[in-house]
Amino acid sequence: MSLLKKKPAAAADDAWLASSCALCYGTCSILAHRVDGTVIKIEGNPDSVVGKGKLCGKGVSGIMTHYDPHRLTKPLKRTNPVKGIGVDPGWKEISWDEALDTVARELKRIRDEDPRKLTVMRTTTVTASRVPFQAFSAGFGTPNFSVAGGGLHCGNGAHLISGIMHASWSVVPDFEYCNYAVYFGASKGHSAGHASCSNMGLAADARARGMRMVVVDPMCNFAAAKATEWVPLRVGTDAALALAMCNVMVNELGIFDAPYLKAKTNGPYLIGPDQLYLRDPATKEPLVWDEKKGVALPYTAVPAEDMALEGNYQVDGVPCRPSFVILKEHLRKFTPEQAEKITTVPAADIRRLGGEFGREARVGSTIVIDGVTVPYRPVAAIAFRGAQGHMNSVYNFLAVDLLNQMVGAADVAGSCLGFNPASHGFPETGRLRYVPKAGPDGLMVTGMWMGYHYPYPIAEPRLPTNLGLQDLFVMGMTSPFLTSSDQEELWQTFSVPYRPEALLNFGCNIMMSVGTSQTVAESLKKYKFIASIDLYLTEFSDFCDIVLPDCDYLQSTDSRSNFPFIFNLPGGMGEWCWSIRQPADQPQGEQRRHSEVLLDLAERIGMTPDFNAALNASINLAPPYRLAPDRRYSWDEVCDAELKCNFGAERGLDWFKQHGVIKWPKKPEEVYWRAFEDVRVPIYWEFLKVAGDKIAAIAEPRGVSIPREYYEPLPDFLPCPSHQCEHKGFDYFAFYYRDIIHTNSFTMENPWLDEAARLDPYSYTVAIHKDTALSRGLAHGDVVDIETEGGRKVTGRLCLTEAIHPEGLGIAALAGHWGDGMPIAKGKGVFFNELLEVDWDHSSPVNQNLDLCVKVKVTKLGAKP
Amino acid sequence: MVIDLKRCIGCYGCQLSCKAEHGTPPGVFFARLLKHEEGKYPSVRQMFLPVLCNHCTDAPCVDVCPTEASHYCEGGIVDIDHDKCVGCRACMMACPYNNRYFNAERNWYFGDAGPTPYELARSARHDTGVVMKCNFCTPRLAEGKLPACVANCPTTARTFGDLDDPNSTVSRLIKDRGGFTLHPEAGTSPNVYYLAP
Amino acid sequence: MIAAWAPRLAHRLAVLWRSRRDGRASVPPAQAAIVEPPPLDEMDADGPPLLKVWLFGGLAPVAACRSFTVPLDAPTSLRSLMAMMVERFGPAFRELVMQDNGQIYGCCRLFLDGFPVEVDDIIDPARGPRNLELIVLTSSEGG
Amino acid sequence: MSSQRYDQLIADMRSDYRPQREWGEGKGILLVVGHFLVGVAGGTWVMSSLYHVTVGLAVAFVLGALGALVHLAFLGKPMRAFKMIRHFRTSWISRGFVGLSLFLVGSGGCLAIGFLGLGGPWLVLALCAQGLAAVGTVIIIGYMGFCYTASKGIPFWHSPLHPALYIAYAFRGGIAALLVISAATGVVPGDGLLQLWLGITVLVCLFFGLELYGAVTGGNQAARRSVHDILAGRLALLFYGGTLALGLLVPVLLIALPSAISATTMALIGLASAAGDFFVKLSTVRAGVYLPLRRIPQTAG
Repeated sequence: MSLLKKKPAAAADDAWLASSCALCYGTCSILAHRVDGTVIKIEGNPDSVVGKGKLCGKGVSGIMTHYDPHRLTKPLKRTNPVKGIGVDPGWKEISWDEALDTVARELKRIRDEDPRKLTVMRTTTVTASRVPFQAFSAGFGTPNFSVAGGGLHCGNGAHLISGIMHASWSVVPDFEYCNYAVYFGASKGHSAGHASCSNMGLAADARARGMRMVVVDPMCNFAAAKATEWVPLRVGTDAALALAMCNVMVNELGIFDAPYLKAKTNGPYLIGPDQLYLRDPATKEPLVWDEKKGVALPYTAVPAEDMALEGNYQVDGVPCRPSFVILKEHLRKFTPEQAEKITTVPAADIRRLGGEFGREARVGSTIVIDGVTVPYRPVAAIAFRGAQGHMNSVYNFLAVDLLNQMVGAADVAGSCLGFNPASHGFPETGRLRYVPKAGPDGLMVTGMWMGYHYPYPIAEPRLPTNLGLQDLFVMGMTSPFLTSSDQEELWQTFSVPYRPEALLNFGCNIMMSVGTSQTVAESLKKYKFIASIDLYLTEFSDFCDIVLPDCDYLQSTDSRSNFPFIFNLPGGMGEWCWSIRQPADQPQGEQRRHSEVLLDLAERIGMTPDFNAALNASINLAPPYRLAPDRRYSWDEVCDAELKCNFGAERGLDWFKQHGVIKWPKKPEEVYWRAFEDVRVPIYWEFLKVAGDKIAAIAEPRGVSIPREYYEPLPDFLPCPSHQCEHKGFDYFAFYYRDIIHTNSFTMENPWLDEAARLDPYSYTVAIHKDTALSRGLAHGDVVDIETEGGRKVTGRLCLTEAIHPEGLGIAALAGHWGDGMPIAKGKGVFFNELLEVDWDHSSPVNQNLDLCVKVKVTKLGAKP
Repeated sequence: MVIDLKRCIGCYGCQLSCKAEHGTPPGVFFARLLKHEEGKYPSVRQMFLPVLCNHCTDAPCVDVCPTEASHYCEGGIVDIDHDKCVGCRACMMACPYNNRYFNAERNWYFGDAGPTPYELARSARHDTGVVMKCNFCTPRLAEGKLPACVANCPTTARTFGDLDDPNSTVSRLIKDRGGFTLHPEAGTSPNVYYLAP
Repeated sequence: MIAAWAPRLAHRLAVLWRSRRDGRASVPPAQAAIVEPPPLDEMDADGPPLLKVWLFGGLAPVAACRSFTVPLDAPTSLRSLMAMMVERFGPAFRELVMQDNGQIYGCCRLFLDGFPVEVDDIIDPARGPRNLELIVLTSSEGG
Repeated sequence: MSSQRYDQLIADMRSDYRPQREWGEGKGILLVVGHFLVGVAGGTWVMSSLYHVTVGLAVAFVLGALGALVHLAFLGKPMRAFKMIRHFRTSWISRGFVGLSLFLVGSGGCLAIGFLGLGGPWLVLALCAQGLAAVGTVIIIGYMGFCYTASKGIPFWHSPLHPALYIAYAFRGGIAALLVISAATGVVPGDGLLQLWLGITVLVCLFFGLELYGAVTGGNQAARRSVHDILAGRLALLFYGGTLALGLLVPVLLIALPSAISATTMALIGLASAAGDFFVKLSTVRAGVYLPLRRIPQTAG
């Protein structure tokens, strides 16, 4: 490729603009190079901590999504009233005024009748949409907010427990100091996810430094591919393995961190025969046994080292034991031999892994970092989407975190860290300060969260008025009941006083991201009016009445790309970093930014004061930057207000457009906050039992039985529906995983990524174990039918591999588009979610996470295509 | 160039940052990632192998080229002068690493939807009817930058430097970690070394 | 065991892992209970200072009014203020802000003259007339 | 590139053994035709000189010119063909280009002089034209094989037998041409032609068999895959139908006929043998499989 003969004359327009990516919710910092009005390159921003000047494959390919000719450019109106899968909506191009008036009229009618009849949905991929859409639904007055598949499939377990135990959205090893990391169904640093690009660098440095990585996963790709040891297990049995390892560590080897358990957990709290705390009659504070004084006192009145962790006691005639003792007894049940039967992981390996984790923890050691001595536990057990994507979502994840809690490897040097759970704020203004604090019963309340109801303290279950029933099932976040097949039956059972009528969507394609398309289609037909703001016409658009063309991330502005820090700012030592998004290109056709559309809609509905108040509250604007109730702001003005409020009057939007990012150093007391904050975390979930009783009190009289084994205070292994399927011929556990080259169902339309995925052996194929496939007469490249007991069926091309558990069937990403709106993506890959039932029986009774593994039958369709 | 297979996690960053830098047409990859497995279950390992032109010291592609279009530039970089190349594609057959691509006719990533502004801007310098290959991002080197694939690698698996200088980082890495090359038996003395995973 | 997690100081707040700290103040003191915002000027100064309560989002339609005023004769806690509102605006209002056990929902946010306040904080009338904003934010999130 | 060709490229790049499609498929077939014509032209010139068939010389020149044109049509940038002289030192294609030019100039000049019947000083010129033609012929017959041998990327071609094979093809092509010419002109140049043809055919079979055997036992996966493609893969039809049946069986049967060899049978033998040569060249070119970039474990699917 020869050199350009003549260097182009100094191009009039040749600018590098510091902004943020939006190909996945990692939102890494980018530099967009624009020459003569055309964006010709996207690179990482070396000044920024998020990505450190690098991008993954998706980040650099954003150009081809930006310039995709199939992007929507004009508002569209449906002319064909009949709605159905593949039914042509008969789109007619209309003006923005007509479109917004139609939407505003519909929403205003509903707001006057009952604002709760509006459901608002946003895609998790665009982090910039969180504040505007949450504020819009708060201002409108509806509690029915959902992130659809993005939340339902990969969040309810991980975020709930990361929030309660680590005060953060998810957990990651402290790559700088960790020596032994165990991954349960997670990829941190090897595929997609939070702060993925930064983690890639950190993880690689750690591996190069010699950190040993044990990856527990049914398939050996991404993290498992780079692991020092891959531990294949039967899908969905992570809890059994983790609990067995805990058992080996605590009971067989006697390794646990007593001082940590006494000071930082509810281990010493005394538990009565009714599995609840013994409480001080006056202050209602849980009692602990003071070994020095030989008497039971409230936990607040006993120095931690005097608290009893073992033994049986009597308090006013009531027999009781510290919760840690009950946990130890409970763990005895999980012998490695028993776990081997459930997980197929050999007992010897389980015993070895438990021992290694315990010994490597170096209980009791400390280390000096930046002149500050902090406890040093160079081990980390982390989990994410894979482990918690099951009925047993809560216990799978909690069991993994117990490994950390037993040896005190939680938010200390080298251990399992939350993503920046504590921040002492921006030095000059003191803003952005948040620290976990002690809540009821001394248990930790997270300092920062993504939604505005914190995971702990648990809300009081009540007869639900939310469509997602989250106010009854109080541990749930994103709910399946917005699109479940049995939603009407459940609403009637709990006499929910209204039905949804309007749906406002941003970017979600729930026809593909939730479950079987038939069920979702039925639920969508019930809506009277659906409006969607999106980049493309998706399979979901077939059910919309109005579709509005959105600007993409290279045409938009946003003031908080990587805040809250618990979401996608890299964890561990280093620097705090605040970056923004600024436009590098003009909108094409009549595309408008979703935030401006919402501001416009709010004005037309007449809820501008409410919207502004919600924005003030969501962004926590302080005077003098608070938005006045009656003024109609532009989104740039809101961004400017937030930036000035946080960083001082001279650092508004224009300053950030110039400088890109602002950074300030992290302190050890922030990163390793566990040693500096007086908070305890529950290794014994007493409140779960309390919540279970209350929920049952409401649900059971109405005929909905609550399986109480899910509401026990201690984690257990509870089989998924797929584990109980004995149907002959159904001998594979199908699961799906995140692909490094794709985000949800969105990036298949990017031709570069699609091309790379077509070259990848696994991306669009169905991974199946070589020997088991050959023994069934299945060959590499065969096109097969994959069928569930319920008759749901998808087809796909086989990839015979050694890198998967013999019973496993691995499908990548969220592919298998059938709509015409995304022609490059159409027909690529396998639509896994078609196999998933969406109903009460297939979602966790605790946090409503959908069960993502399903037993399937594989039958050959024809020879190689 | 040295590529550390222990660090590489197969994120396709090299393949795509290279494509973004040069606007190569569909099916043309100056840098590429190969994935394959080794071993039997359960002790199986996935190998990620990023490949690109090795800029061999005695390159067969330069020898077979009838018009001296394929030539050595200063620093040992092998490049093609598109004004000389007649498109006979002998070089494609001669390269044991098949890192050369023939640009038969102009085509775009969105097919008949036509070229995107990006493709128009970037592909102005690509001739049709000639062979294309990686030139270690010579324009970037001229600006003192690292090649696009090296600069963007999230796990810093790729290091670029002067192999002739014994104490450059690349030379030391090769010495310390036992760098190896692909198909050494082809006798082309390639200049891209790999470090064992 | 070098670093015992047990505290040295008797005081509950100091239940920290015993670790050598080199004079660096670990945690700035918690926010003072009583909030000290600047006084507002445009309210009339005669009679007891008035507290103007603004209701936003879903609260306004349920309470059938955007704002109302409350005389501030004695330091009143926000919790009692909320109880008064719930009892005044009825069950629909109660359903939005209060749990069955009387606790206020975490996502119900209060702002006194623009500064966030907790339910347990107390408003000091001496600071003159003030504005209180009330809004219920979105509770669920994911992804 | 049509989406169908693009899909094929993607499928190729994903397979362990990536076939080369540039030479031999689509416009690439022109290259094989070009090589075939130039080879036959060289062979015909040699045979015609030996058997003094002036018509053959003319036919050789025409075939050579046609071959050159077809070569140019194959190139991506035909207008720059003259630049192919530059790298004579190491590039076989460059040498081939020079040889073909010499051949065309030499044979063209010699034929022109002969045709115009010029005497005197022109005879000296004719002589040196003949010399040029001779040099050109030697080069164009010999260089072709080496082009393939120089391709380190395709192990199947990278064998020393290829040049010998192409030389044999050239002669076989030459004889075939003579057979056709003699059938057409009714002048039987000499009875030894068929025997010579048989001898060379045996030689070709021997070399080809050796090459296949070498490729299989050479331990190189790609070479073995190429042979597999020819004998039992995507090129089997081409090879068995075109090369063996048409190029070998038909002529041998015709020769074995009890009745005397008539002109038409001779022409048929010639044509069949030429077709056989073309198909064997096409199948070996299309069978080219790139050297895989990684050690493929033996148990590859």
